[in-house]
Amino acid sequence: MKLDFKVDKKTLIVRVSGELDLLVADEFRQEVDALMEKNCTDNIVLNLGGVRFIDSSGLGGILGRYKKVTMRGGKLAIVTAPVQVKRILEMSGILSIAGLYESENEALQAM
Amino acid sequence: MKLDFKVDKKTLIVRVSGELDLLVADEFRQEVDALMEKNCTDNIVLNLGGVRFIDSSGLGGILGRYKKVTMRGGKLAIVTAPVQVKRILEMSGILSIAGLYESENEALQAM
Amino acid sequence: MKITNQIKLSIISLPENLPLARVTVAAFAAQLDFTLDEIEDIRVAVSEAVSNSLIHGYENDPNRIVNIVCTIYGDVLEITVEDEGKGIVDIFKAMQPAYSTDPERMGLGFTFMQSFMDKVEVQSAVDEGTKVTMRKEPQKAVTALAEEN
Amino acid sequence: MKITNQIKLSIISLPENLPLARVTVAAFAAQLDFTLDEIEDIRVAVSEAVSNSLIHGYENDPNRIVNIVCTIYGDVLEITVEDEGKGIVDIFKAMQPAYSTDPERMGLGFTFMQSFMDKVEVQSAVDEGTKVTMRKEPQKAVTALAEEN
Ligand SMILES: Nc1ncnc2c1ncn2[C@@H]1O[C@H](COP(=O)(O)OP(=O)(O)O)[C@@H](O)[C@H]1O
Ligand SMILES: Nc1ncnc2c1ncn2[C@@H]1O[C@H](COP(=O)(O)OP(=O)(O)O)[C@@H](O)[C@H]1O
Repeated sequence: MKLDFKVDKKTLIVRVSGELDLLVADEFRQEVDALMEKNCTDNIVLNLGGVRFIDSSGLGGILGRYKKVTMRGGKLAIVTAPVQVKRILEMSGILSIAGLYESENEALQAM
Repeated sequence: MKLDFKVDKKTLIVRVSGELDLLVADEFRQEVDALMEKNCTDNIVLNLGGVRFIDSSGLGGILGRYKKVTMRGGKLAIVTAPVQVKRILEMSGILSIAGLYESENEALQAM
Repeated sequence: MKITNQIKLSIISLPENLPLARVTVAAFAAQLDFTLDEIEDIRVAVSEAVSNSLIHGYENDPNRIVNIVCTIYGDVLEITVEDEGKGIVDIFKAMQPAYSTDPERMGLGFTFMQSFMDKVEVQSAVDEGTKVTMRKEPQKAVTALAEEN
Repeated sequence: MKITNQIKLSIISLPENLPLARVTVAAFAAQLDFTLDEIEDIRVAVSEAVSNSLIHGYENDPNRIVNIVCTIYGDVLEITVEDEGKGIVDIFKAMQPAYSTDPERMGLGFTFMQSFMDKVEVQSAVDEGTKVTMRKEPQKAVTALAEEN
């Protein structure tokens, strides 16, 4: 797994690539939380375009960030997940609470 | 492994892709021999551009074709092998007997 | 039905071996006529079962062993994932969607295994271990058979 | 040195399992700091050792088992490939370049294993089987150590 990020006002844009599973779930959690902290952001736009694999442990990391952000009054949006990843996101119900957008710009406008 | 072929006068051009190992060595042998037979060709231009893996069993298949063709007075040339494949070809000594060319056209001119 | 092929992969209970377990099972599954989507399904199911052995069965102890056996019978792929860990008290409850004994987890592991495979069976005994058996047949094979009849 | 990680892959002696053996060992090797070229070397060495067990050890009998154990000790990857096949009469001779008991083969299997790995050891007993042990360390690790001293 690899994370790239960008800050747009109060929103942290995180671009995830690689595999999101048990092996990297903690790292994902810690890195995203640290980036939120450091950049004083309220919202997350999570770009999953580069994710080649996700399972329930990876999903758990995303849902955990969703909970944390919304508890503090922020928002989390998901951008461009590959078909397989999208299928898993749908089954978990996360897409009915966090929005799925086609591009980072679209997601930013919804923040 | 997948074989594509083209006939240019007395030369059979074979484009190999995939992995050339024990699993496919027999198939390689049989398919190439059948193509030579069917198209009444004397020479082989073997394009290894799409080969992702080769070991001594795969090499054996190539050397076998070399022997067969040269025994009948024909020629065998090898075209555009990826670095890893080239290294193995070099170690086997086959490049000092069969030529290595940059393109199918170059190889055809040497036939 | 006759076994056509079989492999067994034993890994030390380190999360580092999880990607490798997926890769090995996927390479084995590719011997049947699965679509790429079906291979993806299998990768998720294996990932869930092995993760469960690491986290729940062995409670993250990295010195244990998880055994993964893959078998082809006819057109069917069978995968078993087995640990000698702490076992499951109530298998029925454990398999309910969103049920987890770990508040940090989503309880979707078994749900995903069941959604992505044709059949999932769990055998478990407390303090002895857990064995998950999953089966899947390429959809193409099933369709072809139906058309023949 | 302490074992950091270990996996064992047992395959039925079918050539269909050869690509899978390479894929599994390569995925395990990727846990060390090998370059892509070094991983390629390892794939060739494993392919040669497993092919030998299938062709020579088991003489293409598809109902036997080849065991592949991969271990990481510190920075070193060790791979053993073991069969319970017919064994090698003269190991020294067998390891000579271009020596083969099969006129159709090139006799380069052991030569490639030796060229692509740091160390190759062969134990074999006639009618009992053959065990090939290969070791390789990422070149980066070796260079870094040299620079420290
Ligand atoms: N191999 C196992 N060993 C012991 N307990 C297990 C094992 N697999 C599953 N369980 C139990 O079943 C529960 C549900 O599993 P699962 O549906 O995969 O969800 P999750 O892993 O998110 O908890 C787990 O919380 C755990 O209590
Ligand atoms: N696992 C094995 N069991 C029995 N004999 C073996 C085994 N591996 C190698 N040999 C013997 O050693 C010889 C040399 O092996 P190798 O260098 O790999 O060349 P090749 O496979 O082309 O014959 C083989 O021809 C065979 O007689």
